[in-house]
Amino acid sequence: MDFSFTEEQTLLRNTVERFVLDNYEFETRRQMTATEEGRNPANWAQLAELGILAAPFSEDHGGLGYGATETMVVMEELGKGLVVDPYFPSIVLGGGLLRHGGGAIADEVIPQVAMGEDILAFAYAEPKGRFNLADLETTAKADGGDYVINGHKAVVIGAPFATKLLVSTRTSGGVRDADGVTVFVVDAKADGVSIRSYPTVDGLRAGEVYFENVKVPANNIVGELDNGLPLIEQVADEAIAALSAEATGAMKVLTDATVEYSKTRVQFGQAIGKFQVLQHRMADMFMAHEQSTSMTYMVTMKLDEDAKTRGMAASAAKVQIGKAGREVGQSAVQIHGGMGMTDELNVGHYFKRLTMIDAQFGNVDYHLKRYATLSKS
Amino acid sequence: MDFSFTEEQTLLRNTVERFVLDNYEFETRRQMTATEEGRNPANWAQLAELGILAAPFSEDHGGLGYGATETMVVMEELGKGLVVDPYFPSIVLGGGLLRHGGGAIADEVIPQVAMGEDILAFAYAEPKGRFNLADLETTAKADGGDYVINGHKAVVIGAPFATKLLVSTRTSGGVRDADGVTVFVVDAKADGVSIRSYPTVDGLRAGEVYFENVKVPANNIVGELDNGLPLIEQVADEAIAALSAEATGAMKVLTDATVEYSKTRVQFGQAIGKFQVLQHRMADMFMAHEQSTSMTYMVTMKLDEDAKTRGMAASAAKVQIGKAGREVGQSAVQIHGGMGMTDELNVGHYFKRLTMIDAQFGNVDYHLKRYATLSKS
Amino acid sequence: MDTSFSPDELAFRDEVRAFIAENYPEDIKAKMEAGVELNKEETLRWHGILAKKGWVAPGWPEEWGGTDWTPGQKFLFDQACAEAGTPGVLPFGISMVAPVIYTFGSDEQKQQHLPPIYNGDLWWCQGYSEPGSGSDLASLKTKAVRDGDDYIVNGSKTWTTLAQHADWIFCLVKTDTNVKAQEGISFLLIDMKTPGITVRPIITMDGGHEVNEVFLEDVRVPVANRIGEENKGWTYAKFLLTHERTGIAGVARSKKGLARLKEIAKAEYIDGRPLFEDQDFSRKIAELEIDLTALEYTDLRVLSELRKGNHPGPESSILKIKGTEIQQRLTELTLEAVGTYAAPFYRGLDDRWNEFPVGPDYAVGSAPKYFNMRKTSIYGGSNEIQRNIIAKAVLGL
Amino acid sequence: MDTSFSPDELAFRDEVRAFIAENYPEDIKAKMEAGVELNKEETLRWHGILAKKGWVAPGWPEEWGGTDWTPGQKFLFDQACAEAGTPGVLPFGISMVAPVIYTFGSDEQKQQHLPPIYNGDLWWCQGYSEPGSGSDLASLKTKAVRDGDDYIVNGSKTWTTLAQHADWIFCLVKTDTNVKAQEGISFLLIDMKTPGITVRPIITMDGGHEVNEVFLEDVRVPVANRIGEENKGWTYAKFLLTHERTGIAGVARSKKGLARLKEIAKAEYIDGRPLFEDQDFSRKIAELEIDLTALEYTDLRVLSELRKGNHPGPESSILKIKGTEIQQRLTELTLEAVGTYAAPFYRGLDDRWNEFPVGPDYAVGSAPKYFNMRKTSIYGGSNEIQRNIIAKAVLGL
Repeated sequence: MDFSFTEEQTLLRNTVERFVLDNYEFETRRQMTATEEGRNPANWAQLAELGILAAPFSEDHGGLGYGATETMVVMEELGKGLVVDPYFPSIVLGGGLLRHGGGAIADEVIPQVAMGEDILAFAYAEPKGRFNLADLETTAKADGGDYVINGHKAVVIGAPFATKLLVSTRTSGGVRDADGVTVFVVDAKADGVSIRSYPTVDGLRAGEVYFENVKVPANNIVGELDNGLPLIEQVADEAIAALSAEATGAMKVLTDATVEYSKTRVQFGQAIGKFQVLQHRMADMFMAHEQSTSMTYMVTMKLDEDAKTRGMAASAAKVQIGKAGREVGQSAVQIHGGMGMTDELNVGHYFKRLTMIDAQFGNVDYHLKRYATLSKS
Repeated sequence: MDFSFTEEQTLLRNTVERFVLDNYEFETRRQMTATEEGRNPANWAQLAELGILAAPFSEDHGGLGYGATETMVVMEELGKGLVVDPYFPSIVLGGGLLRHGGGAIADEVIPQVAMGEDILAFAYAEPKGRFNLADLETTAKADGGDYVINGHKAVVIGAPFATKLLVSTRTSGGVRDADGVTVFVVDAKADGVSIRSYPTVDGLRAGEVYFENVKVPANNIVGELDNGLPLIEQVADEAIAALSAEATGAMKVLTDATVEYSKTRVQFGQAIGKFQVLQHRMADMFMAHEQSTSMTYMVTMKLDEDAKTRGMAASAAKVQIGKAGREVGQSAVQIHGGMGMTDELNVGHYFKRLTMIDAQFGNVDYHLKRYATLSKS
Repeated sequence: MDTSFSPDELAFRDEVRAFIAENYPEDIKAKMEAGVELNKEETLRWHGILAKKGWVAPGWPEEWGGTDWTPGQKFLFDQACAEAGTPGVLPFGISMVAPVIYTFGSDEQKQQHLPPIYNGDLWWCQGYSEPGSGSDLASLKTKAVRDGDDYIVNGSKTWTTLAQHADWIFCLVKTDTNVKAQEGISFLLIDMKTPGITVRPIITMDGGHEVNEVFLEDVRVPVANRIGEENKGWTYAKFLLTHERTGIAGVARSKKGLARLKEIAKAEYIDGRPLFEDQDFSRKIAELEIDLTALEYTDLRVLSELRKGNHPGPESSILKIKGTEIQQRLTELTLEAVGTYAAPFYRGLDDRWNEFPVGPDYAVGSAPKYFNMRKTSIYGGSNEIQRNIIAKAVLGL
Repeated sequence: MDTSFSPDELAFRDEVRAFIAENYPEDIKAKMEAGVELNKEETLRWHGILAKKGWVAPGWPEEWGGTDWTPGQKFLFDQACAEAGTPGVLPFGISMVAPVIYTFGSDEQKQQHLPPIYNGDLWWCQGYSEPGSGSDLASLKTKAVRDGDDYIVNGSKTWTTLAQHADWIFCLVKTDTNVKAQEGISFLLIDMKTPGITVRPIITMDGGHEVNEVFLEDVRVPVANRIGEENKGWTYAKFLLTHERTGIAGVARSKKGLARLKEIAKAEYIDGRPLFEDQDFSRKIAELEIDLTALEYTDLRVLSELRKGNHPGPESSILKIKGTEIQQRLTELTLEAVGTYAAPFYRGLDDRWNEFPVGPDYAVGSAPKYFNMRKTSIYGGSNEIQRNIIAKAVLGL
């Protein structure tokens, strides 16, 4: 039993930390997210160059063959910097689907992704589907050796940056059936694909993605025809582990910033950090962060177990970071007072990101229910 | 709009307050509840003499014709004294069923109850029924002009003191059907009735009541045959209003006691009431009590409205006092520290009573669900 | 005990409802329903409609336009406005500085200021907080030094709500720095066009421009613009802070918000069924509605005391604490109900809100609103300060 | 990162499990499962079984009977015991006074005390708290005045757990009243049979007799019974308080309690269906289980630090806070699950627990247990004190 990191992992952490220090000074980030593009493509090139984008892929695909722990390390550091580069959609989601789906399409696309040449986004959510990954009105109908995709995907994170889209579709069965789900790779510039882009409240870029009679070859299926749901669920659980790490990083920054602020802000003749009520609230923030770290380790180590164990671990972690993120975020704003409300200070930005993380891949309620159901299965 | 009390109501409050001061000094109560009998019958005689037992009954029945507000006043003061005399089972529950049920049986029994000659208990709960008032395995079968009752009623509060039992039975329909419920009055000494008595954790007396081929005349039906559920629900809602008042009284004592204690208990060179964390916790206790008072007024004023409005009001009040009672009770014990854990101090006794009130006539979860269901009906 | 209203009061409520139905502009209504902030013109238009009717300042003395309503009428008026979802009247003039002016001001000050405040001709803002003094208001540093018939004011104010539109600001300033914090403060009325005043916007995390910094550099203010006595400003400031505590619970508006939340929960789907029918979400709504009921009856109890002529005491801190907790929870649940489409963010929403490209109308602004409402437990005496008040002034700790 | 155990460790766990299966007395097991407190004989019987096997004091130095287990083995041992629901070994001798004796005591003290503590021949209790000193332990007032080779001790101790059975008490006493509170304290071992000692029971609100007051009136204690130096007692006391912080999380026992809660929820019915299937109750169980998982992994992280030879710091206050919150929540949910039959109360449960007249077995003691567990956030450094420690020692506030 050992929770320490290898030298290689520590090196990786230092690399990402350095990247964040160099490129994500708060004011730099604020200006970058305010541009039309919403990111600085040079950052992406740098991440590619540093090998960060290649980390989780096999060496056959030009990757470094790293595992879940390394993804955790990367995501935690990106979380500390509120990084907006599409590491999560392209490497964790898109990359994850291709890695686990395998086959010729993976061999073709992954090397491009690992080099940062292709950027992926995963179009899974739909306007009425909420968190149910099988609640799909987007269809793919067989047409000779091809498939024709029609549908509308909601709030696809990273879509404006994507060169290729992964899209979950219904190829058979009824809405919400577990069977009959298939994942395709679609070129973002393919005929019939249109994307309406917009910023999100937490400083990312997303888009509504519309598919109108988009023709793709059967070769573009990721994983198995009609059996895409288990693949999506696996990647969703990995995504939750990654988001947990990101959230943990963000909570760390918020907790530290709040403690520091409370030592310097004077009211009624003393530093506000001397007021016992605020001390206890910060002790609670500290504990929320520690417990989140523990749960992030836990889910990361269980990603390779059977679907039930993995799912329970992911749901447990998501519940923890949902609650802890809310508590840490709200407390940080409250203790910072008016300053915490401003766009000028980083506090509000971390709070917003933590708020939005709760809604990604299922919120607290969704995962409490999923956990309870899985634990009885 | 007016929340003040009439002179008569204030007089009534003073009378009950005096009764509590005279008979419920804490040590007196502790010795009384430790006796085999578990109460002092002289107290009951005094309550009768003061007219408290006659309060809610009509003048035709020898009562004073008071309403819900007066019951609230009485219960709040009884709550402040942790009174163990069977006012709640005999006057609020049993008396309530007879008042609303009416008819010859009410004319016969109520005058005795109002004088304190008869003591009632309401046997409604069953071992497997939890909070569902219609979940009945106790049956009453017609047999000529009589009914024969069989069944087992669980934890009947006040049963050991009762001369007459009111019992909810199934006369037709299946377990948990809304129709087919009938309430009977049964003499506590009738053939086939047996009671196993015991103290409860909050210092009351209760009993398991077994009915074995107990024969009662049809005249003993309270309210309508097969249509007893609406009557029971009305009385249960009134019982909730009464329990809310009792709980509010108990919370008042706990909050005041805690504030006083915190002013005298010195640790680290100052009164613990100077520690901001405890100050805020006591401020929260204060607010919990105030909000509970508001909800007690609210439900009391809505008892005469239609079943939906009344039911929502009762459920809302029960949720409030369940949560507030937990918060106030736990905080009082915590702030009193070790002393709060002892049997010698009154704090633990109020905490225990508040804890048990939450489980009477449905806990927080039950009433949240009931409220939500009613609000959509 | 009786919470019913008199027939006169109920007739009054009908009159208010009818007036609103007839006079509430459709365009403003549409923006309010979508949860979009109003611009200056819209805010003033509604103010003007109420002023013309004589209902814009019910609490004022009758000679200046007050209505002499009973507490019950005030309650019913607020309730009818909230039901209809009308905007609130901005408090800075009507319910903050005006009571100070008509209570402590000179006749000239009353003549000069009360009518334009009533009619909405002049926009006021509040100069209380400073960068160094938030919860500890009395530690303010802005100085006013006497120079003939003027004061020369230097310093800065912050969190000044809507100062960008303001014609006047009421300010706390230090006129004596050699005494205890509370004792050397004066209360000045300052024309925002006076040379030396600059306003710098503060953008909040929801992307809105609601608050500002106001810098005062050698600003000349006539001594005649001082309220009451020199160095007695803290008295007037405290009066203002405790004035009009009714309404701070915001019950009527939260009820409206709750109704809106239910509509959203009916329109959103979870596993093919309306979210409104989901047991977990139902439970949260029920919990919030019950908390709101408790607050409503506590508010009514305070109102009932007012009717008897008693002033609400420090107990009313409960209204601020519970009121803001409920408002925050409401926006939090609304954000949760909206789901996926809470994420899109459209800058410059003010002007183009109804051209917003994606998602249902009700989703617009749900996240910014949640972020913005975090302020309510910070401003107006933070909720920590309110709990201190209860502990000290009510419980005697 | 790796939370798996070595094959050796797993083999060890199997050995422990097999031993318990063979040696855990049925009568004790039945009482534990019904949640009934053990009497003295039963407590000592289980102690004796472990002592005979050599497993009663794993953390001690090997020369006195310690096992030199790895932190992983300790963890697995605790886990196996909790799985089987065995009683805990009383801490007062084994894990409180013994480490002080073997670390700071004289050779004579070690020889005299460690073997009987190991074998359970002598029962110890702790004389720390006093009526006036709870969270503020150092403010104690019990005095010891030197008289030749003895001290004369006067004062009183309170909350003394199971003093009614005790043969010895370890006490903090003031030996110098002219210095700062912490500096004049000494640490004495006192034979409970010494004249002048009386024990008065304190009945707690759950009806149990677990704690006592201990009065010391002119009690003569040989100076040879003092641990270490005079006036240095606070050092030993603090050592004791921070010693053996692992295990305070109580993860293994809470897991057992959670499993029991689930069994109860399966046996109880709500509207004709098992409570276990009720969505609201499921949610609460899930929430608690997830909190417990977080605590478990935090505990493992601390253990992993220990394995690397690092001492757990003030961060481990988190284990006390979260551990007790979970234990309390567990008893609260158990009480809720039991429902109707939580109410009956049967005095003298110790002797006649299995003749209890009404309700299911698991209902017995559910309410008293809930009441009793409120103590856990008060004792051992209240949870307020623990948060102070985090704020000060970890966050530097």
